[in-house]
Amino acid sequence: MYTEKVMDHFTNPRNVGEIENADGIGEVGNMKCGDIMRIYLKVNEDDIIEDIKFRTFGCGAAIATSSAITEMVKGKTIAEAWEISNIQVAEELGGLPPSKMHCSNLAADALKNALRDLEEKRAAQKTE
Amino acid sequence: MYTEKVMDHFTNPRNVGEIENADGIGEVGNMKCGDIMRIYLKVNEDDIIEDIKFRTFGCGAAIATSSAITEMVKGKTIAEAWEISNIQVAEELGGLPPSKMHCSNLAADALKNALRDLEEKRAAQKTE
Amino acid sequence: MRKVYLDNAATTRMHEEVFAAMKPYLLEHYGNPSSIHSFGRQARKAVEDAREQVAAALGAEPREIVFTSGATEANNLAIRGIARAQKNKGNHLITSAVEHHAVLDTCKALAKEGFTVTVVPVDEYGMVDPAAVEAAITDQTILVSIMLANNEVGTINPIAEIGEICRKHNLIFHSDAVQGIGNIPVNVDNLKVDLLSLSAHKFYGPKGIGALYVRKGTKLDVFNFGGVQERKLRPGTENVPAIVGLGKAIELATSDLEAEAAKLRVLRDKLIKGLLAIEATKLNGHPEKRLPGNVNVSIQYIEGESLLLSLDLKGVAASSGSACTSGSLDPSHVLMAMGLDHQTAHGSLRLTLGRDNTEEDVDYVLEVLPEIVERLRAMSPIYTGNEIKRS
Amino acid sequence: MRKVYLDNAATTRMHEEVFAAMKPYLLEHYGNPSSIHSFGRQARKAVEDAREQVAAALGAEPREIVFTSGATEANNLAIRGIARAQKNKGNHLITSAVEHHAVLDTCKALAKEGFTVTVVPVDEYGMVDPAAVEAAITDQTILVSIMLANNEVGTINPIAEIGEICRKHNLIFHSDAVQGIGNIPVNVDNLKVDLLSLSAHKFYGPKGIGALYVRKGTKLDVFNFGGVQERKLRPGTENVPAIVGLGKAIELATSDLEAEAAKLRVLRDKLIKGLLAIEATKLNGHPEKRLPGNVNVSIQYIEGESLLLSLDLKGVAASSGSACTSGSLDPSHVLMAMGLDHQTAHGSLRLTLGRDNTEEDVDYVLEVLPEIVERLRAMSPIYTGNEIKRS
Ligand SMILES: Cc1ncc(COP(=O)(O)O)c(C=O)c1O
Ligand SMILES: Cc1ncc(COP(=O)(O)O)c(C=O)c1O
Repeated sequence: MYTEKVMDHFTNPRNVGEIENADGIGEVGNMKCGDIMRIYLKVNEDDIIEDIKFRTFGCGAAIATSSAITEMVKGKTIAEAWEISNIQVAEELGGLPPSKMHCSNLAADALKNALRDLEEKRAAQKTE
Repeated sequence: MYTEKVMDHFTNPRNVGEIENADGIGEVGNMKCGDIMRIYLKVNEDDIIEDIKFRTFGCGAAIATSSAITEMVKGKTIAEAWEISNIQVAEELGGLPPSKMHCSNLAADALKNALRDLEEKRAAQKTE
Repeated sequence: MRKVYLDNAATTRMHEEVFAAMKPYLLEHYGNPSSIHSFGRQARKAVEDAREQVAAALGAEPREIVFTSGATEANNLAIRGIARAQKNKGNHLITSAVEHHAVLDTCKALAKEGFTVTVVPVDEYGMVDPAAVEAAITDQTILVSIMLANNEVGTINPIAEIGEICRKHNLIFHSDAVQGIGNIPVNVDNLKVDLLSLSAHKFYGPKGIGALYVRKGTKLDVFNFGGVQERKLRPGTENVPAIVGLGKAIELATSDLEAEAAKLRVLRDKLIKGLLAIEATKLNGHPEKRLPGNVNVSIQYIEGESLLLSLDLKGVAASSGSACTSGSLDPSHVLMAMGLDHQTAHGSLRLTLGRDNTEEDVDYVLEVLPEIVERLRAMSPIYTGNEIKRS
Repeated sequence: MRKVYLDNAATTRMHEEVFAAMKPYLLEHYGNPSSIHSFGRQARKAVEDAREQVAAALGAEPREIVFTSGATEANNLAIRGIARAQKNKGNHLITSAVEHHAVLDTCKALAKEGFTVTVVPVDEYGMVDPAAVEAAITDQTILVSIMLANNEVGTINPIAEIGEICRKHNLIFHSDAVQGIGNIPVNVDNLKVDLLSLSAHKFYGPKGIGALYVRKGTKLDVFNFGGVQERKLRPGTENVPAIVGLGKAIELATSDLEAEAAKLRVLRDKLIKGLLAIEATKLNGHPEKRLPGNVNVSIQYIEGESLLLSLDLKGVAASSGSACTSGSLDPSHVLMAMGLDHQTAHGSLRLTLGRDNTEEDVDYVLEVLPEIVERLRAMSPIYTGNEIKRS
């Protein structure tokens, strides 16, 4: 069903947790479809994502894609992070079962929400 | 499928053949349903069926019922022979498969036709 | 690694004696039962002997048993067959919200053809109320179909009472008894059913074979055409080895039912107790009117599939009503019909015990599960324990 | 007593390797393919591997293969499925007079629902003329269903030509290839079919399992409801061991097809020659365009069932188109469609050779048959030889 990479991320998820005073927090999903992902970002002055953490309620694919995206993003710039798509996350994991391509593969959306949150917070800071 | 008695009559049919100058000949069936039975009777002065023979084109049940009825009838009076029914023939054989109760179990009808033929012939003789 | 199979409601390991009974029909006695030669007659005899075994187990007559390829087909045949055959009498069907999809979706398909379907709700335990069935009856009602025991939560319905109501109103009554056979007594007269479905692989028999009990005098419309097998109700060359296996399996499963059920109940209750000892868990299904081998709990803050995967990594085979395990977007229609909220439904865990299971199996699950729960909860954005730790 | 099985068109003895392939899935790997744990995944893999084997044997893609409980179900699904799915395009179906009842009776049932069915006649050999199919096409035609090879007389139809015609007219084309698999090459592209049915027990595989090839893009209406198995086209727990057996059987049957067919043709031709040496006999079916293992002769003045019983007493398992062997009142619709008179049809004898048969088997039949024929003819009221003797 799942690739070895998916199972690896599921079994040893990277970057689980929360970041206190995160620069950006993004969430997607809802309880109805059974997947909720939350991503926390810490960005340095050079716009590089220094730290990223996640918490996910969901199936194996949901947990693995969350974990995988944190690895993909860490050390990248904000601009680079904006480019990451859900499909790329699935590819990174060697593919996902067809039924998992939609609901359970929302990590990039969660990331985008976190990036948006980050930018909003920055904008708010500037206008302060 | 068939009882042992049916198979016995099928394998060793009694009274196969024809009677030359038979007192009565009866036939039933037609090629469409695949069963044709012909019965030949020889009757003595005391109205006792001295000899009876058959020829049958048909399935196992058709052959076995033909054979069985010749045994049942031999030595009986004409009046007794008139009483024999197809159901009795089937019972004599320990039963027949349900699908064989109709078409293939016409021996009593063939016998009746032979008895009718006998009576007609006698009537014709009397008026001669 | 230790392997603990706790998914006996999904399918069971075939009994060795069932295999032994089937083997000659797989290898030597390969005739087609429709053939009149010795090979065919031998096969025919095997089929009819199995029919007697099934009939005996259900308290039915052999000619009331129709072999099908499984319960899905049996349910389709029963419901569509009656609906079509009785459509001049009325166009109303009654079923329940917790039926298997083979029943529910057949009813839905008939609804598209112009039948009216009342889906009777269930209580918080997943049980159908006979009074609700009776209340749903109209002068158009032709068929009631209510399952004997639910495959997800194990709740046993008051089938005999519903059967009594159907008789009073002169209605045909079908029951999907798939989960009951071998676990609780199933007698067609006691249950007052006119049609009853079963599937061999749910009681240590082979896959791909089932049966529909059809009370004599009950007319079904057919919708599969071909040979004259099974009185034309189910055409196609008979699956002789599987039919033989079904016959043997139902004989075995019903012969020592009480003893086996008693054994399972002890394991079940220990397992339930152990699981409910974990924080924020709840039992799904009826606490007493429940299949002897069924355990179904919801573990809050965790999604079912990730729980199953984690258990699988520990060698434990389990099931869940989580949407992610069904290919649909919503969690189990059974759990939702019982009024569970989405989170609780997504976090359901079904462990179904069978004849192979031992107390060690139960102990093992209770040993590995708490760690898994803790790990997954630690990852969960909705687990309040996380926030407590954070603050 | 010597046993000679010559009813391979009815069913075949399962290949030992097929049994060996199935056994682990009957005993150890008993998971339900829908389960996500290791037991389930193992079963799922077995099902998908078998799907690849079937696809490879037919020159198809795995996703074009739908497992069913046999060819009867496959034929029903194909014909009803297309008729219903295409009913907005037209209401006319074309089939032939010599199809299996699973095709013919399904078409008849659809005729009752408002479809129009043209039953194309056959020639004296039981062969369908592609021109007759083309002539039957109207602007309402949606489906053509013509069998690849006939189960009674072994005649092989010009399926590729008919397929070409269907493509020209943009019609969906189904072929019942049950008797072809393992006996003649079956490639869905060469045959230009959109749907094709098969049944494993006809080629040394298990009973109760078959498949429908569905060319991608071909939409079928379903009429069985339940789980999501086989993309909802065929719901119900997969019969994993049988599916594995089907996969193995089709692989074996197609791997050495040419060599086996050549061997069978030699036996067949010897048997035909020997039978025709008996007075007042005739070959039924095409002399050349004929399945390698099929022998069908009519023996005048004798009824088929009594012939079969007599052969059976000598250990020979055979078949007949006699009415008395079919449960109907008329002899085989195939023989009648070929224009045989009733007597000739009632006296048909089908001997179908398979992989186990040897030249000794053929010699044995040719040794015992003449006596049987003589004995039965001596009993026959229509045999002229009797009269000759009498006079
Ligand atoms: C040509 C043909 N089609 C269909 C079938 C039906 O196959 P099954 O009985 O396995 O469903 C058969 C065999 O009985 C057959 O010979
Ligand atoms: C209650 C119930 N009904 C019907 C079925 C269908 O049985 P099968 O898949 O063997 O056709 C099942 C099992 O899947 C079941 O649990």
